Amino acid sequence: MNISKIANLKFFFTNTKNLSRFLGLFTFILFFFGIYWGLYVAPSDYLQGESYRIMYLHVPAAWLSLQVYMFMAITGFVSLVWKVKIMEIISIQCAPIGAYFTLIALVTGMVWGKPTWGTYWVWDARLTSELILLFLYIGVIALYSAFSDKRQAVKITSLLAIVGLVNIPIIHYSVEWWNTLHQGPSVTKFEQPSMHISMLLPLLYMFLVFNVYFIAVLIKRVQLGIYNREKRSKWMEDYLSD
Amino acid sequence: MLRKIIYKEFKSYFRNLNSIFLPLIFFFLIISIFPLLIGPDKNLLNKIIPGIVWITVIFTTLLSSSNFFKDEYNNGFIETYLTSETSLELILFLKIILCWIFTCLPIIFFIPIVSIFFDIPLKNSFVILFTLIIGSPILVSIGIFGSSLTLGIPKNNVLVPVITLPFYIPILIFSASAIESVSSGLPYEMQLYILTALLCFVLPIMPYLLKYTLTLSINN
Amino acid sequence: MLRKIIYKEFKSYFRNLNSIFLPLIFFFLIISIFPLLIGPDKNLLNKIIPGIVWITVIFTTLLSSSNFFKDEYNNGFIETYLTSETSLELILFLKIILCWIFTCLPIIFFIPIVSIFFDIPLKNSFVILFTLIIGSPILVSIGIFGSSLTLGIPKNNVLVPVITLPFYIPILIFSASAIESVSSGLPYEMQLYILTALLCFVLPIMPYLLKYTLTLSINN
Amino acid sequence: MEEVLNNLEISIDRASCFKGNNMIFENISYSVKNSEMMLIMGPNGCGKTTFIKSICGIQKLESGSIKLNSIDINSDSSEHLNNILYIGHKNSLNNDLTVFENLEYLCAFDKSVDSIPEQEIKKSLEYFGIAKFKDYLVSKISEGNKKKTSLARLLLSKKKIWLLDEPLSFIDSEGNVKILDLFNKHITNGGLIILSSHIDISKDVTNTKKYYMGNS
Amino acid sequence: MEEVLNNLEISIDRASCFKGNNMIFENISYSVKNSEMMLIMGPNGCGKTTFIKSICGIQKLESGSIKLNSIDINSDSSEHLNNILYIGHKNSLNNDLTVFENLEYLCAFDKSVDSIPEQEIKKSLEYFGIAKFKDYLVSKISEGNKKKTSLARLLLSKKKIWLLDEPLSFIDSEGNVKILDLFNKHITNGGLIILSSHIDISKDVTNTKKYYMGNS
Ligand code: HEM
Ligand SMILES: Nc1ncnc2c1ncn2[C@@H]1O[C@H](COP(=O)(O)OP(=O)(O)OP(=O)(O)O)[C@@H](O)[C@H]1O
Ligand SMILES: Nc1ncnc2c1ncn2[C@@H]1O[C@H](COP(=O)(O)OP(=O)(O)OP(=O)(O)O)[C@@H](O)[C@H]1O
Ligand SMILES: [Mg+2]
Ligand SMILES: [Mg+2]
Repeated sequence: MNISKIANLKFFFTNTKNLSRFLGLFTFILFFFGIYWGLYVAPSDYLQGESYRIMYLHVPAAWLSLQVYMFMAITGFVSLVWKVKIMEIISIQCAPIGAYFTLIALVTGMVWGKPTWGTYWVWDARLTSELILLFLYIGVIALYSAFSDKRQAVKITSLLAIVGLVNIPIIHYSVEWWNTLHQGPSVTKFEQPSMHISMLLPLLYMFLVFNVYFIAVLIKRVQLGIYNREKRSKWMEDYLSD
Repeated sequence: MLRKIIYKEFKSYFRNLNSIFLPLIFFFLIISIFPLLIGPDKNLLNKIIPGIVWITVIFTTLLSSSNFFKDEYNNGFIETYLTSETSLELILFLKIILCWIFTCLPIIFFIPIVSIFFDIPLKNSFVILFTLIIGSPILVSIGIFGSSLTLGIPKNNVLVPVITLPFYIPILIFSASAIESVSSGLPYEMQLYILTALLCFVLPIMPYLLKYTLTLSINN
Repeated sequence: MLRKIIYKEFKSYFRNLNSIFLPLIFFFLIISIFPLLIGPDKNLLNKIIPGIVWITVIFTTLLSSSNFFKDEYNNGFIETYLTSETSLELILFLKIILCWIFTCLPIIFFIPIVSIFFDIPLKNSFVILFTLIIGSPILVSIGIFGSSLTLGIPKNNVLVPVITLPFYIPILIFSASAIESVSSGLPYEMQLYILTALLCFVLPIMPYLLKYTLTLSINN
Repeated sequence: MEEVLNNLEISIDRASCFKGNNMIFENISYSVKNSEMMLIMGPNGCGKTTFIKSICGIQKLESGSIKLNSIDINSDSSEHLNNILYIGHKNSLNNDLTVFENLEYLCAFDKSVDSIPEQEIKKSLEYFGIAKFKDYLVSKISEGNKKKTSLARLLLSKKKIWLLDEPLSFIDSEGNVKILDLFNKHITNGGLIILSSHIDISKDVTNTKKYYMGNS
Repeated sequence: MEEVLNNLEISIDRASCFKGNNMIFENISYSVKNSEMMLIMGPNGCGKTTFIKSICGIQKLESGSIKLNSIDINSDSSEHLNNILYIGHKNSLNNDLTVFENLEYLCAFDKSVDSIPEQEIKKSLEYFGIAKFKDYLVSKISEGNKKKTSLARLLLSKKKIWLLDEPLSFIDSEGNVKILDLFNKHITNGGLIILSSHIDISKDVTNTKKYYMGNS
């Protein structure tokens, strides 16, 4: 199968319906298993006791907030350079999902901060820059919805997203560049991760679940995006009337 | 007829669905910039947070009023207003109110949340809220007045703030003094009364003033 | 040819004779508003004065860049630029520099005076000056970039700050950290190097980026 | 409801106008009645626009007077604004509203328009053949169609006095014919038109009085 | 100095253009050479402006190509921008500069103009009879005079290809004659003109090829 066919809006719309449904159900099951693993099976931390378990939401959400952003910028870049229509839609639909993940990371981080740092919020570099990431997402969404011509809008917002990539390394390395309250890298280190394997495995698993969830939601949203753009086109009317 | 006008204004604001959230996000951005700039010292921050809230409101009003009539001037709408039998004063009054609703009101709504964030005592946060509710419409009217004065002038982005900020100062003084008073346990009602009096003075007069400046700038 | 362009830009800035003083007056207004808002506590003020200077610079750049291309978009100049054989990148580069000269430079010139006013030690005031000299052109370019993105959008006064402020933050972080370091006697060179690197990265790229966005928005 | 006059006479009496330090026009005396069209012609910069604006009352005169039915248009008792419809060089269209919404908005300022002009707006757009752009943002339609949109107000308003500044600019030939038709109808119905144009349309519209403004 | 071409041919090959989701024009094939004028006519909204902009290269085509002397105008090696002078609906005039300064500024972008065009700017303004407005701010002159100011560039530039979008709008009859004269002269000197207009000027200018765009 060639790329241009997969990149075709109609092809995507008509062939992913069941896939997204299946993925939706699948994440649901995976998620419950993960919660069980993280909350009951994994051992409690010798320092933080039970409160650390929110890590199983916080860390994957935080990772995804960065990952989705990069995905959004890259697809945006592809749509600008190679004028692939489907990429335009994928790129812009990433923004709200990424914003949710960022929000989850922020909220879970705050909840986690209370028992460990004694406060919900401190103005340190990582926390602030994660907040800025949220604003970046919001900026992308705001810019997109300010345009009436949505194709134009995607082009412009992709540009904003791409330029915004510079913030990603700043968020990631902020803990190293500034000595902050926030945990340094304990998983994403090149040498041995400084976390016990019995805690690490459910974390990685949750990361996987979040990824599947992301893909499921993305496909759903992209379908909606395709529908909104193509609802007046002939193939869409034909397809829907069937 | 007025309903139509209000409806249309709303529509043109809401065309960009999110325009009502923008001042809010701007507000949060500014608030989160301050700790970066002056350090994360919680004590310091708490002391100056009412000031920061006010500064943000000032900037939002400046940003949204500095070109308030520009589009309407360029596309000839001002002339249409002036040749319409509808009372221009009324239209202008509406425009002031709507501008306030779309720029300051969202911020005011979020003061309680900000208060929680920065551990501001309930009573203080009430006073901050009051000063904002009373003071911000005055700021908006003054900003709009400034923009009407500079209609014919190109590159007036910084000019409008420069001519309007001096007028902001009295309002700031009273608001700051009210906030200061409440946090040191002194009576603060007086300042609120003065602010209210200012509001009652400025708001009814402003439409007439604006109409006059608009007529002048069309007649230049 | 370039000389002509620069000359004309200067002329159009200086047409309103005082436009070079406006950012300065704005600056002083803001600086004098802060003591009103946060109280006249000298210690407190001295602590936050570098932050205030930075905030003012941020607002000046926001105010003057939020509608940077609007006039030229409305009167068709952008199309003329795009159909001219003169390299558009060069023109845009010039425009960034000129905008910086007219909005930030006057403020930067007055930092020494402000330092004396607020008893800022010489060394600290040097670092503040340096961060501003290096950082503000970046702010201006980013602001102009934001305004180019929102060209087709009406009522974009608050939208531009919302999309550009997140990009300001890294620069603010480094500047603030440099200023913080020098006042606590730590080494601050690293941050200045990083800022310089950012400047060297942003400034040459920006004209190309701007050209691209302008082309996009003409092509809508 | 304010009174809409049926017998109209605009009389201009030795009107002179300054702008900056320039005399724009001087000592114009003229009068127009119902069922008449005053066609103002003249070279660029002779003051046609300024003249029309002063008949609207938005441009102040230096001396002389303009009266509607013997009442000075700038006096408080004037019924002037209830009777005039001014469409200038600029279109008075809001770029972030659609064609339809713009007309709806403009109608809100015009008390002579019926309260629910939805059908009529559609009809007026159809008249000019731009009904298909009804839901386009004004920024997305062509220059001529913008002009047509602003002229659609002629069909919606019931005002008797039309003050039009170069209404035919950017309009295609088909549109031209339609607009001239409108003028004829309005004149026959007892309306009064004052308009400026560089094209001599005096032969196409009945009862035209041509007024030539020289360069001052 | 970049090469200014003497033999020119613009050939448009099955050009189609989309805006938003609308097909603006489709499959236009046409070609114009030196000493020819292409007059584009058609109803409002048929895409004349869009078409002219795509010949400038500022409007991207969906498919098809536009070539100047067999080189695609969007390719890097194209001499296109050294040869075209585009004057659109909008005047490209800066309201806070005077008429003279505006032209001086515009000339700065046009490498075909001599380095010190002071005298020539005056002459070109005199040609249109607007020399007395030389030191007026553009915001203070009349609509037609703004148009004339922007058209004064035709006299200043030495470029061979003129792309003009309704150059005759707002212009008085005297100005009309002068502009048509200019066109004739340019055509005789081997220039190439592509312009849109609602007035059929094909009889007034030699060597005119009329192109009628229908409503798509
Ligand atoms: C509102 C507060 C918080 C925010 C905004 C936040 C943000 C983030 C972000 C953005 C990451 C991903 C970093 C990257 O991959 O580069 C992250 C990872 C992490 N966070 Fe937080 N966090 C917060 C609070 C906390 C708290 C209170 C703890 C626990 C003490 C914590 C522990 C962790 C850990 C262990 C990681 C994984 C580090 C790694 O290996 O990369 N966070 N957080
Ligand atoms: N503020 C001003 N100061 C000085 N002169 C002015 C000012 N505004 C306009 N003028 C002059 O007034 C004259 C009349 O302008 P007006 O727009 O009425 O002309 P017009 O007849 O409508 O021309 P056109 O046919 O080009 O539209 C012009 O010559 C113009 O230069
Ligand atoms: N962004 C857009 N999205 C959709 N359609 C558009 C957009 N911009 C322009 N159009 C349409 O393109 C068409 C062509 O516009 P254009 O300005 O080229 O017309 P024109 O022939 O120059 O008309 P006129 O004679 O009125 O100047 C118009 O019908 C317009 O509605
Ligand atoms: Mg005129
Ligand atoms: Mg056109």
